[in-house]
Amino acid sequence: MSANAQAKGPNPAFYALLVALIVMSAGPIVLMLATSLKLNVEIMSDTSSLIFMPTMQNYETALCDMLWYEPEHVRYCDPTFGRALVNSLIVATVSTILTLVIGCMAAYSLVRFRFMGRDVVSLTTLMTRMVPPAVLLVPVFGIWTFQYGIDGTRMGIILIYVAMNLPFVIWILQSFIVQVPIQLEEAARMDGAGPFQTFFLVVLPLIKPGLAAAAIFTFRVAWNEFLLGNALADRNSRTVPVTIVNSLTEYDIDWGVIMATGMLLAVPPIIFTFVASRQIITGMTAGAVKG
Amino acid sequence: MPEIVFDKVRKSFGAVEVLPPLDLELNDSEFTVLVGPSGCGKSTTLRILAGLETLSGGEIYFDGRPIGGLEPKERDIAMVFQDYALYPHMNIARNMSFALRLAGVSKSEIEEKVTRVAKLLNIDHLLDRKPAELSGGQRQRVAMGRAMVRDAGTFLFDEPLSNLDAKLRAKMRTELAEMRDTIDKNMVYVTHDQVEAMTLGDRIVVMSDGKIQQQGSPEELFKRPVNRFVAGFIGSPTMNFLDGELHTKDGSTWVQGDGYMLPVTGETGQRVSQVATSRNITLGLRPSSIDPDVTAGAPIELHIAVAEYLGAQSVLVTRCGQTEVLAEIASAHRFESGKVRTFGVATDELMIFDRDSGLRL
Amino acid sequence: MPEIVFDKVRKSFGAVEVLPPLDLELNDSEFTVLVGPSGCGKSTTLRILAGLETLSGGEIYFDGRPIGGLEPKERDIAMVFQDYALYPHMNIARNMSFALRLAGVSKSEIEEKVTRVAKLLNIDHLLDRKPAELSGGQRQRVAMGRAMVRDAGTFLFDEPLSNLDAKLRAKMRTELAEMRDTIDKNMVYVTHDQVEAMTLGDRIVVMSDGKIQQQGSPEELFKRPVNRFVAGFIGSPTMNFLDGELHTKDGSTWVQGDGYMLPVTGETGQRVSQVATSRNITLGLRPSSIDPDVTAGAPIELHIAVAEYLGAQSVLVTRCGQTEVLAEIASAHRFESGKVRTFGVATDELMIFDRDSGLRL
Amino acid sequence: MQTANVNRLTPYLFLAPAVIVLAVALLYPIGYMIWASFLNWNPSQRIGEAEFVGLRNYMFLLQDGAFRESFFVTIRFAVIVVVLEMCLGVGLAFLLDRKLRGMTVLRTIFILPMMIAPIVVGLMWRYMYHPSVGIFNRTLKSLGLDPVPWLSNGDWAFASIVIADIWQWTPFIFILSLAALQSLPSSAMEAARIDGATGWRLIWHIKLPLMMPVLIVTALLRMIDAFKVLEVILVMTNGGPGLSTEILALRISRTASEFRELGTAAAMSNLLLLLLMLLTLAMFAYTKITEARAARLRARAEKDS
Amino acid sequence: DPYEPYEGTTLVVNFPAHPHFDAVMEVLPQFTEETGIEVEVDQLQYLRMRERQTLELTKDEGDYDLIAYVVFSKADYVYAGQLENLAPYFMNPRLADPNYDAEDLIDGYVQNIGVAGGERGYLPGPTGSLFGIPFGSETSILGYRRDIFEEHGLEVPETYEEMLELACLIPELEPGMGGLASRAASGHHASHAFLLHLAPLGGRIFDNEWNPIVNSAEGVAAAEALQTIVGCGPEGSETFGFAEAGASFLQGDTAMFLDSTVFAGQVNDPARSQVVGLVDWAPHPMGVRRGSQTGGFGIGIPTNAENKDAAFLLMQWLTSREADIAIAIAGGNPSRFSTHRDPSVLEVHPHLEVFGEALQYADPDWRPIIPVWGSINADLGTTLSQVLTEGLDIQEALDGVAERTRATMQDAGYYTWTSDN
Ligand SMILES: Nc1ncnc2c1ncn2[C@@H]1O[C@H](COP(=O)(O)OP(=O)(O)OP(=O)(O)O)[C@@H](O)[C@H]1O
Ligand SMILES: Nc1ncnc2c1ncn2[C@@H]1O[C@H](COP(=O)(O)OP(=O)(O)OP(=O)(O)O)[C@@H](O)[C@H]1O
Ligand SMILES: [Mg+2]
Ligand SMILES: [Mg+2]
Repeated sequence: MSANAQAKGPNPAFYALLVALIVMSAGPIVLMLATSLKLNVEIMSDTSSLIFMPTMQNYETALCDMLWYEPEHVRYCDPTFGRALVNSLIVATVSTILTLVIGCMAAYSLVRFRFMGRDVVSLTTLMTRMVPPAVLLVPVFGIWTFQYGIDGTRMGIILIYVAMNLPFVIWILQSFIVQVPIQLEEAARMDGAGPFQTFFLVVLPLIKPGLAAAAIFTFRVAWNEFLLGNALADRNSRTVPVTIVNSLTEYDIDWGVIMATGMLLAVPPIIFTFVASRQIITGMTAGAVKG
Repeated sequence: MPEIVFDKVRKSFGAVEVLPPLDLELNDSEFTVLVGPSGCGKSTTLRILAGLETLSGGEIYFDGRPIGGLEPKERDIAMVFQDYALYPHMNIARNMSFALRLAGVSKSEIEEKVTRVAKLLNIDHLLDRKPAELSGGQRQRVAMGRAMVRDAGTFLFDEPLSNLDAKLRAKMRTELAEMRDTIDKNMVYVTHDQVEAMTLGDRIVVMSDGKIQQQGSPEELFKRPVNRFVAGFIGSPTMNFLDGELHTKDGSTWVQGDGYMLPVTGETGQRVSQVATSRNITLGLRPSSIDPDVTAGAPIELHIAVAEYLGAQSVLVTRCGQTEVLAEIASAHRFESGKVRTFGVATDELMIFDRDSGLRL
Repeated sequence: MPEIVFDKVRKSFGAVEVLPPLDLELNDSEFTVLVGPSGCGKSTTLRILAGLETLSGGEIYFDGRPIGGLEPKERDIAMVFQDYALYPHMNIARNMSFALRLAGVSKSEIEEKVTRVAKLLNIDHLLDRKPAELSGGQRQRVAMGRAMVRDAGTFLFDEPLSNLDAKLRAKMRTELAEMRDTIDKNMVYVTHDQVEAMTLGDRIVVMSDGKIQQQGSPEELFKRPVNRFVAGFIGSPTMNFLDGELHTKDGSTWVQGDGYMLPVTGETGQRVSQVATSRNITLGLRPSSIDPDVTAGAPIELHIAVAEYLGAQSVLVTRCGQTEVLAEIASAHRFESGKVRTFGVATDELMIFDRDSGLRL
Repeated sequence: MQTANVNRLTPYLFLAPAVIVLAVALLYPIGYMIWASFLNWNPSQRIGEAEFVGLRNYMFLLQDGAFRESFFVTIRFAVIVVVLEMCLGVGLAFLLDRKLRGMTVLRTIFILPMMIAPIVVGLMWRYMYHPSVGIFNRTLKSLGLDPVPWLSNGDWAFASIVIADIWQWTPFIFILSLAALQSLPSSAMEAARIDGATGWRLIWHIKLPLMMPVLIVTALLRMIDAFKVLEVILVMTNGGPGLSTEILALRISRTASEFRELGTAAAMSNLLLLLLMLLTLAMFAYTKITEARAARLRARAEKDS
Repeated sequence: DPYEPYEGTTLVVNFPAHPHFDAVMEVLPQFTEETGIEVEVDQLQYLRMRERQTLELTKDEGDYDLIAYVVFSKADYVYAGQLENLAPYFMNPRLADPNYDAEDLIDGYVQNIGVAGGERGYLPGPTGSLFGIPFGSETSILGYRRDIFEEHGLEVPETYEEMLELACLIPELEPGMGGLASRAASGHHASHAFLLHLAPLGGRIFDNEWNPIVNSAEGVAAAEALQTIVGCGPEGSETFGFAEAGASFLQGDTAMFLDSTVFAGQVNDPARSQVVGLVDWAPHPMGVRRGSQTGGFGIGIPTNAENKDAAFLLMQWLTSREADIAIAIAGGNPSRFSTHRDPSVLEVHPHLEVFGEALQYADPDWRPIIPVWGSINADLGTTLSQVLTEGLDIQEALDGVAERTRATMQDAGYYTWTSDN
């Protein structure tokens, strides 16, 4: 919209700072990448340096299930990686979508309507965020298994992920919805839109930045969550993080393979972030109202 | 097309009382213009009518049916918001057609209506733009267009032309007048523009501080304001008010004040002569009642300060005693500022107000 | 108080060219009024001047110094935004005092200034409220107040009074006029209000489609518009345009058209008589040049359609042949619609425009 | 601000899906958990089989030195990381709130740390903190400096987990602040520029106050999450050396899975819950009170005038 | 054919991610080939596996037919009645292989991992019975750098005194090199390292009446040994877990290594080790007695399993002499004495001979296997970490552990039968 900083442009200090920050932020990840391209013997040696012969061995190990050839250095190949990947994609995507839809509706209700029990709902929602998953694990497993009978299904995992992420989404979106000029909703209502139409056609598109940010975190949690996933998934519905953590042994930490898998595991959420963060744009409500 | 009745409608925002109990009737297919000083509660009244604000008390009836609890949607109302409230994420075409799309109107009909209204508003070349890419006046026209495409029973306009140029405004005024005459809708129109109020309104309602001061036809308000407030509010330039004493003697009435003495004739003169002799009043003198031609009425001496050129007319800012007096005269007459000159006053157009209550006598 | 020069300033938003190269000079301590149809680029011009929009080409000079790269802050400018742009999180007092606080003005001085300006704008009782709790007009006044408390070198006003009632507007106008006369600042003022433009402007700049049509004093523009556009734009009700043929013969000039034949006298008559005889032109006839008194000028027969009551004046909507003609007359005269009647035209006020180029002859 | 004249059921309709999901999937288990804190329950038992022990678990905790220690470690950790991350994250958002080419890529780079699975992050940092082959000590040594006992000294270990947490979670603040920043009304920003606010003052007087609703919630959520970080610390230090990095979540998790004392773990997490609730309520009450006071002042001013 | 009735059955087994079980994966196809019984393996990180099993076993109908369990799970599962008593299976003529040589199974392992219900509840005895068979078990062993030892003419230590002396001598001989790589990270690593020394030095955690005696002179000696080892160990060993300690040895940064045999497999893997061919093995040195650790995994049949009989057949097959050999060749930990002597095995893994010797002295009671051990272990581990990093006095530290342990035991009801209460 408006011209920032005019022709001057940011100064060199800005770029210096930016580079420093990038190094700090991405440094460990670059290191991870480098590590993933080394063999263990090199990784743990005192002398290893930045210059080394990269090897794809670790990636082959991590992906052996999905390769068309059988890498010879791999002794035993976990045949479930491909399946886990599909599970992860489904679980993360579905739960993200559900969380966002359900969450922003609830947030909208809490922001725009005054009704009995509003504060209670709002606080209770936040409270559920405060419980560490470690203690929920056993009750959740018990309830899912003995009462709902949805243990071991993707549904079951999705349900708990949606629930886990809801408080976050509800709370964070509330603060974005507050900022949508209420006049727009009034205009929509005058135009004959019901509450749901007002919400989906007018409010939702305007909180895109908030939605995108919330989506990034929701997806991240659903993608990386391990504890509950491990408890609730059976062999067929297991997700990638569960698979990966389960292939870590204490006996010999195979740094290279772990880093390789870590890198691979990070790819989908990074793509998701990349796509979603494009939605974080300025001026969503520009030109809407005057005042 | 319902008859709308406000029955003791009250509205307060927290401690701020905006509408003390308000009674108002809007007749079937009437074009009502709401005027009043900024902040007097015009928008609030519209918004209450639309169902966007809850009532703090009282009730509104549509054809006798209370609608206090109805959603805006159920009231069949179209509204132009004072602050536009355009959907920033939709382009202009979609902004205008939103209500129609919700109502399930067919594509072709939507297209047809939007194009027609957009043409009318001179925004047909902007249909693909987003509101942020429009000028202020263009946005206002979109807001207007959004209401005009609709086929509602009641139309509410909240200063819909304030940001348009005179020419376009005249065009829109004509359009609205036509709409008023051809289709059979209730319209409530808020404006600060005297010309709009006078030309469009079947009835003008003058509000002040949430209270209705007077309602009636434009002529009624101009010629027979009930009190000083209305008299001062209707008419531009505004009426001059001069303190003075009213004297009646032998059936003739005159007002004497600081630097002037004017007979009061015409209908007012007759009426006032009935009232007690010798009384402190405020004299109302319209700028248009003052004529450079002394022979056109009773003489008054005015000290000319400035002449404001308005085109065909000029406004003379003058002083009569210590009071500022405006006079509207044809620009053809030239006056030197600083001079004192005698003007003629149309004495049958004078108005007399009670000094304390402000009521017109 | 700098002299501001626009040198071939261009501005486009993507493919939309808003300002084709624009040359404009704003003299030291001059009050410039920018008028033009909605969407013609007035706000853009102000925003470019303020430094809120980048230039697509050309340069702006303050006292000869190019300022294209300067931040708004460094330009020493105060501005009233068309859409107010109030700070939603600050109360009114803080909204108004923000610039002063940034400038490190002492508390007591801020207090003093804010209170004074707020009083002036009738918003002194609202100082503790947030913008969301104000009416439209009150918000506009806050926007106005925010600029008025400041002590900038250049003041930009973008339709600052559009949402105020006539009375308040008159008051503000007076205030602005006083500001103009007493303090020594550049002021650029955008308005759609003819009265404001005429009374406030030292110079009026008429824009259309990003191009300057004419600039000059109010009287100049009203009396000697360069073309049909300016003539039609300045003056309210707008000038009537009638197609006709210009004839000169024996030093006398007349225009003949569908249903009328009028002599052209005065300065225009003389000038036009020099130009070739018999020519297709457009006749410009101000509504105020038409008088019910036939003896006041040349006779013209008009078919009366409607009379619009405006208070002291009425606007007669009439037809002359097929063309609509507006006439502004005192309301005292009553006319029956549907009748044909002869009016008098002040023939020395007629204007003649070239039919094709629109230029005034 | 809120909407007038809506069907009374509407708010509940909007809320229903969330409430149902939360009730079914979280509140119910939480109910169990609260009940469990009064039981002597090991995870090999179904809940019905566990023995009711009244307040014994709570009594035990109140006397338990390790729990107390870990309680304070947690509070220290949470406060430090939230404060630092807020500063860094918001600062970064301001830094990147401009139109540059490749901004999306840049943003994604800054979000990267969050996207790596926590376990892997933990391992990575453990590797980087490695006394001899870790990058930090290696760099220090090559600069001729003394190596730092990153994880083998209580204070350093605490600092180490703080650093790792900041690295991983600053993006959370960053992305939310950025989203908030980009949602701000641009017109107010323009007005501020005209009023002479640039740089810091624009941020301080206009942007930050306008972002405040988002920032408060972000800080609150981050605070809650900081009380729950687990995996990274588990992998990096497992709470050591000694109890220096044994934050509550870790202790709870270990109590539940390693010690198999679900009752005690539940009691612990209830105490944590109580603490967080109090914090939240205090914050709530504070905003409500300030709002009410502002309204009262305004009302009084109105009456006076 | 005993397998016939189960042909086509698919068994679901739950194994840890562990080198031994990686080796098993290579041998397993052979079972399917021989018997027609399909096996689906669910491999999990061992702590996760334990968590998962804990939950899984409470179900009415479990997913798993056969599970490998960590030794300390024995206490929980058996107590909760979640593991099948193996007696009925060994009594069943259709299932039990008469040639199954139970005598050959390593005694210490069986006692430690398989049997419960006897002495102290978790050890064999007249009242005990078998709930699982050791599979993927391990003991402790001393690895040392032959080259370094030869270069400086050092003797392989046989006693603790020698070992401790050497541990501190080596850094002097080889600057920059640690003496003995030990784990010491806060928590169960430190605790494990301590226990490793406690048994040989004559100590125990509890006396026969469950009184904590960890703070006895032997306990102090063990802690001092640990302190010495860590002090003379490679840089930063206070934070080493098993993997880092091992890595330090494999990188050639340390001259000795004393820990689980499971580690031996990596020493000669060039992808992991820089000391290929330079390492020799010796039994866990003796203190006042010999007492190497016992631990690792056993396999058992959950009571909620679906195909218990077939599971038993698989279990029997896996621990049979032939399979044990095959697994050992593939890199697993043998469960049988005979395998340690088998020429075909020794050809590939010569070090197994020493391991076999060491196993004679495996101590099944080097640490208690009782349900409350988890919290005691953690307390012990953190306290020892404080000793190592914060200079806490050893006696004081262990007294504290003993005191807290007593309270825990009291709570858990272990003193119900002792007189004074
Ligand atoms: N971001 C944009 N993208 C494209 N066109 C734009 C954009 N902003 C403004 N315009 C166009 O530029 C033209 C000039 O706009 P500007 O706001 O200067 O008009 P204006 O003269 O102030 O009109 P008004 O009287 O209606 O306020 C308009 O036609 C508008 O549609
Ligand atoms: N949320 C609010 N809280 C407190 N007072 C309010 C609120 N909204 C409006 N008001 C006050 O109510 C009064 C009426 O407002 P309203 O918008 O109806 O005025 P209006 O007649 O439309 O004025 P304008 O011509 O300026 O638009 C104003 O004085 C305003 O300050
Ligand atoms: Mg209003
Ligand atoms: Mg504009």
